[in-house]
Amino acid sequence: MLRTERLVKEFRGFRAVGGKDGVDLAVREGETHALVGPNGAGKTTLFNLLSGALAPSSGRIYLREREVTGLPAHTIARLGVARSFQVSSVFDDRTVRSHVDLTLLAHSSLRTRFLTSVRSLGAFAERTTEVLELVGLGHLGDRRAGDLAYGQKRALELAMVVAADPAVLLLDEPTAGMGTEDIERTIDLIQRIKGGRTIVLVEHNMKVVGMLADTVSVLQAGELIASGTYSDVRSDPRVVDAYLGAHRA
Amino acid sequence: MSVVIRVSSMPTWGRTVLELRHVSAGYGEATVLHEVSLQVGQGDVVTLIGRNGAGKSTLLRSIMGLHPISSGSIKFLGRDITRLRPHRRARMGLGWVQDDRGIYSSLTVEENLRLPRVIGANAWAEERLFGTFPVLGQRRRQMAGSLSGGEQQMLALARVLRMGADVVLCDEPTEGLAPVIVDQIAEILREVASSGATILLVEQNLRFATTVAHKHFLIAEGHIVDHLDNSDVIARENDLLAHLGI
Amino acid sequence: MITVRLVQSARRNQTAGWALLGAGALLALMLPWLVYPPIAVDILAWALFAMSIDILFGYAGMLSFGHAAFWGVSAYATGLAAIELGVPFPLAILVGAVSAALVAVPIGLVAVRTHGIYFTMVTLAFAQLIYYIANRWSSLTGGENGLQGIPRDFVGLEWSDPFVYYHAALLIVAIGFWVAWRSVNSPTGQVLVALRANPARVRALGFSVERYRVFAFVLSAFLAGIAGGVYAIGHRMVTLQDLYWTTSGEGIAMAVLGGTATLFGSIVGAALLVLLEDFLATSGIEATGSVTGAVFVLILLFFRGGIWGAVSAALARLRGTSQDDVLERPPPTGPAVPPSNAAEEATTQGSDVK
Amino acid sequence: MTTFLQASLNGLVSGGFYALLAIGLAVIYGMLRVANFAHGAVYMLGAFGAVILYDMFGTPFWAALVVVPVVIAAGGVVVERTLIRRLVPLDPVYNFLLTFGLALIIQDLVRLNYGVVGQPYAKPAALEGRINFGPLEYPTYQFVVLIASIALTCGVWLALNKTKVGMVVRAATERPSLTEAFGVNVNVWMIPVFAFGVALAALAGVMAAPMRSVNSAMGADIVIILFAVIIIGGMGSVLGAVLAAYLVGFLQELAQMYVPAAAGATTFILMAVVLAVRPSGLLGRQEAAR
Amino acid sequence: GGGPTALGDDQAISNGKLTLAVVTDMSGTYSALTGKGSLEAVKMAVDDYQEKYGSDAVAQEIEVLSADHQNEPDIANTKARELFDRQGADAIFDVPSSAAALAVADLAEEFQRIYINVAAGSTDLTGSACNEYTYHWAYDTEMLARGSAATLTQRGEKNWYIVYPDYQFGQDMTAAFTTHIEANGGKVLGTDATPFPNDNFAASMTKALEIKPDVIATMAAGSDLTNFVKQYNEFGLAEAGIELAVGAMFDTDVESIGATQMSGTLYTTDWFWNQDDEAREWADDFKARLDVRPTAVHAGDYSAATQYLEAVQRAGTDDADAVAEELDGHEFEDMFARNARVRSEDHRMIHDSYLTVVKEAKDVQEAFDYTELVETIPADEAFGPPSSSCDLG
Ligand SMILES: Nc1ncnc2c1ncn2[C@@H]1O[C@H](COP(=O)(O)OP(=O)(O)OP(=O)(O)O)[C@@H](O)[C@H]1O
Ligand SMILES: Nc1ncnc2c1ncn2[C@@H]1O[C@H](COP(=O)(O)OP(=O)(O)OP(=O)(O)O)[C@@H](O)[C@H]1O
Ligand SMILES: [Mg+2]
Ligand SMILES: [Mg+2]
Repeated sequence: MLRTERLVKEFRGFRAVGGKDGVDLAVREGETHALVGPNGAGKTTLFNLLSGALAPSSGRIYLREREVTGLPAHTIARLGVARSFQVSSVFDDRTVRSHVDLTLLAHSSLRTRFLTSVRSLGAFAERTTEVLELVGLGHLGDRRAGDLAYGQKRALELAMVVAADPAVLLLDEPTAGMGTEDIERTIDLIQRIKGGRTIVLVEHNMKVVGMLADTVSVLQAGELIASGTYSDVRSDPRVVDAYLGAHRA
Repeated sequence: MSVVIRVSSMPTWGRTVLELRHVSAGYGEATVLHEVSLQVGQGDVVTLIGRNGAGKSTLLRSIMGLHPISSGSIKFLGRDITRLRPHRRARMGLGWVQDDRGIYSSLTVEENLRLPRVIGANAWAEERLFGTFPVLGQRRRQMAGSLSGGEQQMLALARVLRMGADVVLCDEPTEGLAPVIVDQIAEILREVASSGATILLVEQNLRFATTVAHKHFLIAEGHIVDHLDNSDVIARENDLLAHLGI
Repeated sequence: MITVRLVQSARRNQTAGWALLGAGALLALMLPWLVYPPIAVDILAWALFAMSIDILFGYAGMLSFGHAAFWGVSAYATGLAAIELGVPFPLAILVGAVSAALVAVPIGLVAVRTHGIYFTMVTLAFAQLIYYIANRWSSLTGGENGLQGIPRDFVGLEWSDPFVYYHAALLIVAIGFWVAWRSVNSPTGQVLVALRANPARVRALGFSVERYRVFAFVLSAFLAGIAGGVYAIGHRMVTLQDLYWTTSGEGIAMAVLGGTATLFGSIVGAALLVLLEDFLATSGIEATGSVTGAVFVLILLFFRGGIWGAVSAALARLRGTSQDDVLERPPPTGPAVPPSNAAEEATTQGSDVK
Repeated sequence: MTTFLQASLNGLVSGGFYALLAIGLAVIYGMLRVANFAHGAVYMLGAFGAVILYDMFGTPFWAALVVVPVVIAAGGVVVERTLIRRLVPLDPVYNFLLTFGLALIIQDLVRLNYGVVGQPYAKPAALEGRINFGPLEYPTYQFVVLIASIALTCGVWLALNKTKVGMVVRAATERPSLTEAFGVNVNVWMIPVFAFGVALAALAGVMAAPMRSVNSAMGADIVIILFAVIIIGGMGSVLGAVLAAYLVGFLQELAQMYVPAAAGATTFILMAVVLAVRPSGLLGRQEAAR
Repeated sequence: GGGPTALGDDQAISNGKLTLAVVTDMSGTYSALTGKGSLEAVKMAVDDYQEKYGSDAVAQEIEVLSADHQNEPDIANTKARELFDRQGADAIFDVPSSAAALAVADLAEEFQRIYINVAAGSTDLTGSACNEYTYHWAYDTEMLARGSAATLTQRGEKNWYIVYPDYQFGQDMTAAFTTHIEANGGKVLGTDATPFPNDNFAASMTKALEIKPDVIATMAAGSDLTNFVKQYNEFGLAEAGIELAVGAMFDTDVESIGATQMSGTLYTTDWFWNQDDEAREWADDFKARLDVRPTAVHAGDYSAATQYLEAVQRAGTDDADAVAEELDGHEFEDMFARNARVRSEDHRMIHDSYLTVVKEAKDVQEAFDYTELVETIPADEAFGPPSSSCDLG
């Protein structure tokens, strides 16, 4: 589904992603693929490459065997790759509904209409309601996004990702900063929205990884050092050493 | 929230260094902290536990003088600091780690570290910081805004260590950190406490909280509703999760 | 309960809106009886010009200090079309506006790569460049003397009477107002507002941020062009003054005075400043700069929403309702520090950004 | 060849003068995020300060050099505390507009009192005449201005890079409350920096008085060039501003020498080219471009 | 022209009063040269007219209006229109800057009222843009060039170097200078266009020192001129034997640079306040009213208004066609204009002009006492012949 070949990203000579030979990552269609690794391993950078926010220094990226290397972020988004942000990134002054409307707009021919009334966005009403129900924000559609609680903002973040009806979801630390209860709700939510989609997930919370991931890849210093099922990876000594810490193994 | 336990006077563990009396604060019309009173003794490691939006960060900001309180008083080292400007409080020995990390993106890593004033004798030297967080050493000339999320978190903690504050207010220092680093942070906090400093920690991760702290305040909707020690927390974990959603 | 109130207030707002529009239209038709007709024409042209600046600044967050270029280019193109080709004036104005839009394309392509105060200064630089070119190319532009005696022909009617011309101008400018209002309240307009708050987010949703910015820029230039054309025909002359940066400053002043991100505030701002300038010209008060400057300072310090913003806030407070009509608009103050994702935007904007 | 050398020297002198004016602007923007459109008006006030002091008290040039910047900087601080400060949390374009309004007022008040006609101001006798450099000869005064400008530029650069000032003020601008929480009294650092930026503009004004026409509009157009300069240099960067100032001065002089028709436009062409290639200017830090 | 008609005063004068309007720059660049002084000069002309004719005056009630165009041509346009259209102005005077003047000339034709330009220097007003109702009263670029370029070349200054601001006025002046220099056997060794405004002329100075002409002429005005002169002295052009000629200069310019720096500078003017007793007397009156010395433009406004009022008096009406008929071909002599005649072909008022030099600082007796006559250029030679592009018959 999503595949990289010898992918490298350098910042002024510092190789944030790539290690020795570049990263070869393969994400199968329909799986949930967790990306873990120490801080600064290059996970977010890899996300930025996959979503087109950054251009790779070398290497290639394929989406459904079509090469998307170097395409701009908005094109990749329209090809069906949606990402969430590590820090919630909502528009404080807009209603919850309009966030979803905006996402739907990006994928509709209305997006270039400038002499059409905003009311034309009403066409999305049904779908918007559906998406909000799905993430559990159905009753908050008219709330100002800035007034939402932290967990609700994360849910809205997910709503924007889901609304695009993407083939691939890139989720960057969806549970960061959440309490246990919110974490469980979010796991539940991700499971609900999944429905056959491919998900790439960055997480530091191993419980979340354990519950969601079909495959886990471990990145260290920009290099892919292990890949496999959760339990395989968990017991890999290199992973224990570099990431988990001895007593958690 | 089922029960609200009103606490008028809190127990202390050791000589009181920080004391809040009936502190209320809010944003605009909304009151977020309701008559919060608490005391923290020297060398204590204390956590504030509560769900998102309970008012934990607001409380720390109020102690630091960055958020105006509408009533109540705050005493630090026996002196009333309620009206003191934040920089004066800092110079008296209060340190603060901001919840969103508060990285200066227009400064390099090194400049970020050099900015805080060195206050106490326990201040960490630069070499010691780089020894503890080697990744920061490697990135010392990089603009701090381009650090990874976790690296920024380390930098935020490192900065406050450099001050050598007597009381460290630490707002979610483990958010977004790899498990191995979380362990390391716990280690560091214990080390800081053992050198005589006091730590007031906001934390959502109960496990982490119990490994570093001895005492815990439960905060809900702006009220301090209970205070527990480690054994209470472990015993009541499920109960806490159910009631407080932590 | 709450929904009912919202619906009621929406309906009330709508009626209020229509009433306001009706009153405005009536006032517009009566204007040449109330003020000297050429002044009324000036108000129209400046109002559309200020509005074109407000679309960019108030909604898309891009403050152009180079809009004099579009006003001026269109004025010259309009004048030349009327003088040299003898085309009727509505067509000449269209020629002018299209020229302005064409000039805006390359400028926009470079300028949208920058943000904030950089954008402001880049647009200024290009406008100054065009000013120098116009000054040098005096065979075309008449240099310092400008173009004089622009004809005002159309279907053999007597348009030389400013009173008559006002109504033609009103029609043209009203179309401009409508385009401005429509595009701000269109899907595209929504994208622009969102983009101002958080470009990285909007890009990740699948919108081409640069393309929207350029589009907004060119559209705004087109509207500024209509305004410049109407003005040129109204005065029957064009001078270098029209291309000078002070013209941009005046347009911004009007937009800010009326209230940014209010669109119709621009009309109020333009009317007030044109009348003020007209008054000062014969009042014997020489402190024109101080008066304009003080207006700026006071508005920015005390009524950042401008006159329109202050009045509508007061009305809303009176009615005691309705955040719904304020909601979809950007706050008049603009985002303080760009919000949470700005850091991400900054890193993804690194030297290797495409 | 001599002509070219002479033109280069002209370029250097002109660049030095731009640098003198631009660093104040760059310091104020780079550290405090205030895009001060009134910088040109302050420059003009500096020149008028020298003229007025001479007319009223017969104050000599050398004394004016010290007194005028101090007095004007004090005024600048008052304006900063009462007006500019309130808009600092907003997008910098708001302060840009505010200072635009202030510039209009300042210029207008000076014009109302002194008219549009230039004010005479004599050069100090010691700096009359010309210096000989082999094949070249240069007006002493202009040369001294160049030296002063280089010295000041170096001084500012050292002050910002060898002390904590630059760092602390940038930090305080980015996150004022956090910086206080680190024990830094933000105002103690920020006020002097603003004052210093203002003083530099006033100083440039005093230095300009003997060699330029002193009139109320003298700062109106130059401020546009100065903004172009600091944008070419990259708005956060003081070093960039200085480099760009010399670059602009140099190119203008060469253009005036060899392609006079383009002289007026050189700065803006340069700016368009630089920004097309590097949207944040020559040495601009990326986040400054936001 | 026909003599006074037998009509009564109330019918002879439209709306019962004569309205003179001064459209000028009260706050912009030209405000010292024109501005309040222009308005005052016109008022003085009205006072003198009323004093002179008393109850015999055709216009018993005279009103003087003014508008400040802030040096913006479009304001000038609107204000002039309003004055003609709504405020019944019979004649407009002054109007600095050629763009504004040309706009007002257009309006004069549209409304068929009189416009007498004093402050703008463009020859287009009596050339391609001339019309029956527009007059050009004082200096123009051709006059300035003839006075300085022709006279100086004849006096032996053969080699010239010209620095001009790169806009219409500068270009026109340079063209006119070049024509007259070459016509008199001189040579223009080089010209140098500079931006406008400009405060740095180092490159021009460098080039001049390289070329070593007899005269360096600058077409800069206002503060640019100040900068130019300061740098001319700094770079030592005077010591290198290069004389300075200025295209257009007024006493206000000398005042702003200081006589020391300016002395020896040559320029052409059509009036200076201490040229003779009559001028001085008027200048004293003027000073009593405004506390400054008048510029040549102020004197020109006085003359224009006076001659306009005289024409009304002769015509017995304020009807523009009748007044124009009285003005056309009229020969006169007044405080401002000597050996003067209004050419009917192009409405250029021709009169003597003067090549002058700035006095040595030690000879300066009082403020604004800067000018010394070098040579008088007779009216017939002072201005160019009527332009072929203008034929008012
Ligand atoms: N623009 C940049 N310039 C220089 N170095 C950078 C830049 N962006 C990222 N880096 C570096 O690249 C490395 C990888 O960063 P990245 O954000 O991808 O880490 P991460 O795996 O997401 O870590 P975390 O779990 O802490 O979020 C880090 O060491 C970071 O400092
Ligand atoms: N700037 C603000 N303006 C208005 N309300 C605010 C603001 N900041 C916080 N609040 C509100 O105050 C309450 C307490 O917020 P606070 O940040 O102190 O909670 P917290 O306990 O730290 O939560 P978290 O665990 O999510 O960090 C919340 O309901 C929040 O919505
Ligand atoms: Mg990351
Ligand atoms: Mg918090």
